[in-house]
Amino acid sequence: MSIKVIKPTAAFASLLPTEYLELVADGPYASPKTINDLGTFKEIIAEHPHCAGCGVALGVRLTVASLPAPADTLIVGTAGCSFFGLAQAALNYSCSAFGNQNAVASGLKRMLKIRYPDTDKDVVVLVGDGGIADIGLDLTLHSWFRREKIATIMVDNEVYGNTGGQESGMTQEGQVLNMAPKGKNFAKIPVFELARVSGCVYGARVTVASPKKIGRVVRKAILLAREVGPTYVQIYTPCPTNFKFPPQQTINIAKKAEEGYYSFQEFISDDAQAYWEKNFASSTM
Amino acid sequence: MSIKVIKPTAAFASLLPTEYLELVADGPYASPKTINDLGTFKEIIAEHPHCAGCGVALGVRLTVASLPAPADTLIVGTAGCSFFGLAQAALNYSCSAFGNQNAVASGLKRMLKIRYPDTDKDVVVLVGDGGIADIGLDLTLHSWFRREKIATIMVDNEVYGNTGGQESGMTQEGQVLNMAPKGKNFAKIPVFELARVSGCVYGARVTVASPKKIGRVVRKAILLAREVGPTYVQIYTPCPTNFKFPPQQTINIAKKAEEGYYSFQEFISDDAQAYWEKNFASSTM
Amino acid sequence: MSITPYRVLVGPEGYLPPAAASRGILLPEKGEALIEGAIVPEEEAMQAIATKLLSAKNPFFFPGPQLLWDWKEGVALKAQAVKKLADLAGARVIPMPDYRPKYPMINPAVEINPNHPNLTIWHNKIDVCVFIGVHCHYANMALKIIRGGTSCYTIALCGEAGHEDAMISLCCMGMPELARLTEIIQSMKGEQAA
Amino acid sequence: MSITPYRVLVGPEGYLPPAAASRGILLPEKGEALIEGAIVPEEEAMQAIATKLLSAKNPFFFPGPQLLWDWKEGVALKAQAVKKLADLAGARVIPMPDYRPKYPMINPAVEINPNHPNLTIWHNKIDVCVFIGVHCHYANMALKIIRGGTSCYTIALCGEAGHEDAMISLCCMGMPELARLTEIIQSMKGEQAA
Repeated sequence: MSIKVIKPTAAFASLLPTEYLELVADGPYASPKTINDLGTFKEIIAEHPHCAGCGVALGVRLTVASLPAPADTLIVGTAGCSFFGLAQAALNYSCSAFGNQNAVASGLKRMLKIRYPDTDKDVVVLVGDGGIADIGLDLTLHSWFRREKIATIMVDNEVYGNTGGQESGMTQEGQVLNMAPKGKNFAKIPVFELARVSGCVYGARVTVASPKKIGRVVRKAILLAREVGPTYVQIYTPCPTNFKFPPQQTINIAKKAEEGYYSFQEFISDDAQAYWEKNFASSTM
Repeated sequence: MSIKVIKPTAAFASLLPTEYLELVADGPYASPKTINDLGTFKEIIAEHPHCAGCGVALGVRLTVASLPAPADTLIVGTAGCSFFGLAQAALNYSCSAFGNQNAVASGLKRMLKIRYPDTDKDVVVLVGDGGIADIGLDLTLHSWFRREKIATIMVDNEVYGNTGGQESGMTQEGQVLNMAPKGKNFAKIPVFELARVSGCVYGARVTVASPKKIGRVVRKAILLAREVGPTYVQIYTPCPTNFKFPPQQTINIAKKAEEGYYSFQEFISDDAQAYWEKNFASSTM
Repeated sequence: MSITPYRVLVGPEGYLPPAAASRGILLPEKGEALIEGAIVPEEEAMQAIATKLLSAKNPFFFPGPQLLWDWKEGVALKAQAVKKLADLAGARVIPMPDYRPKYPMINPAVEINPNHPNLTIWHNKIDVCVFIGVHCHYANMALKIIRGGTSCYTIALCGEAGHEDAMISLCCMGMPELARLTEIIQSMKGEQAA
Repeated sequence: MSITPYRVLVGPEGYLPPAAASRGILLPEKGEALIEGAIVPEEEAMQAIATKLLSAKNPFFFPGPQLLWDWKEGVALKAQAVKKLADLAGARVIPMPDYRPKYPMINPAVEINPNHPNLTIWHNKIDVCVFIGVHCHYANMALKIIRGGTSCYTIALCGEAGHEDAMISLCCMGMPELARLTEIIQSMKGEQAA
């Protein structure tokens, strides 16, 4: 996509749905917006079909509001709750077979590099915990081993949400769920540690209780992936439907997790740190 | 299998191939043998269809000579050079679809625990680098996350050997191979580090230049897997055919690697260490 | 061997109608067009389109992203010409701004997408529709769904090779062809008025 | 509907012969047996086995692990009885000690495995063979390979439900049945000698 595309033809402008007209007049495409501007501009994702209080929907909204170059970004997704929001977003979006997302993203990134040698095209994987930690773990890790220049973002609701509540590898040990009545019997998969060991040049672990941190780390992950190497962001996105808490408690649940087992963590390689200091150190972000 | 099985019926004993008669009279089943006794007894694997000087064949021989209880051991393998040797070995052996070995081993281990509640049945995955680090990485890591009580042993020849020499994830960066004429462009996958992060209670990295070390770590890995949790041994097994060195140089190549990038490494969890000290500290191994 | 040729007729043909191409319908060459699966001269198809539009109870144009967004030179002018054509034919317009599967919130009165075109057709009681400026594979998908589930007569004004899955399809539709179709409708309206 | 029943005849039937079960061949009940796919009384099948063995040029017994290894009470005695039977029938013995695919070193003169039974049969020019003490699914596999690629006549002396893929198969083969078969061969030899 290019900024040019985000201009209606005069003959049909008045017929476009309001959603599009607002995006054109007041969206994030033409002028740089950050998460700090949330509420002052038309968001790329305005409506979504998620459950009330959905942490994943919030994680997706915060992530797409943090993209450094939305018009030149391609999101790669896969099956799961994360898909619902992305299908509604006004972004280039490619849905892959369950678990294939990092392999598909690797190919798209390489192809875009050949097709648009002079433009930065950001390829961002944005999927759930099941897609990354369970079904797609091999392909995810291999994209990191190969040093593919893509950012991988996990919206971690610690459950297979839209299929009725099965445990995922990211579910906490002992957690009882609709489809895990005896409780999960092994610990949360340490994907954040795996990212560090497997070649990611930058990693961050955050929760939806800290939108500004999400804004900062998503932008950093994408900008570093552009030039240095693979990056990883893991966002805790609590699920009221399956964990059976009131929808208005999502942020509180996330805040409590952030004070405990889901504390803010970040790592950066020496290369990435040097590149960041040289190019973005003066940035307000 | 039980020791009982390793006794021919009188009526047919004279008709059995020599290979079997020698195993009965002088093999490792009835009395405990270790790698230190190699050369003094009939080995479980006597002939193999590998190339001259094959490091994998040597790695497989050393491993099966190190089994603490061969008659009660089930080896799980997969496609690749490692399969050739195991298909020739006088051991219970199950071949899984490429990459499925740790999932198959998990199921077999659980089933054997139910079927033989009072006997230790060791389930040992013994496969190549392609099976573990590439095709089966997801299933391997997940068996570790789930804390399955199996030992995973990689015979790492750093190449897909029997299909003509494609790079594997374990090939060193820059290595040129028959089917990788431009050289591999990313580093060896850190499976040993992944094992540490992913829940293995014991890990060891060795080469075929150190048979006694192999004997010690394989035995330790299997005994710890019996009671404590998943374990991992990675054995460097150089390939003369694809790396084009003379077959008689295999041990020298491994020795040189051991002095460099393939140094001996070991880790053990606190639990495993405590269990080991309590039960095997007085052992000569 | 003699077989009855497949005809691309108004639906509802059933949940999953076959792709017309798989039943032997061929695309037209330049100067030709398709009417219900048969290749005819372009002029004949234009006459048929004009007749269909002018006799429709509730005709609609569905302009796609290639006409809605001002993405390259010439698009703005073409959009103008199409808008004029629709107005002349007395057709209303519902845009297809992109191809997202926007469930469940799509408003069928203001928007159509290729994943559920039947909703827009049912809700607006559309009996004749015109696809223009929709990318090929999305147009094919939507045309099949419409033929499968609705009784709407589909017309494709295609700038490329044409669409076998529409009941009438032109190909190679540029400014001159748009002008000629407009002229035909204009004159047919004159005759009707006379 | 009338169909010609499938017959389990001596090969070579082709690279991949069908499993006889898939062609409608049923297993015998106790007291019955199979000859070339047809259910017959056990006694009739024993007579046929004796005839086949005594008229063979080069008959072989292939005892499997259940007879070669002394793994439970009674096996040693049964092994003795089978050895006696083979000797009486003038058949030689090649053991199948386990089921490993021992490529490429297997010596077909001293060993047979179910993955390449044809090699042992070709090299030793075996025209009649007897399977006994071989676990079911390995016996089935080997019997199909033999029927597919060789002209060897296969006989299964099965302790369980029998083998549709052998040309003659007994079932429920215990010590009394072994004794009866030995008796039949003994008396048939006496007649031949007389």
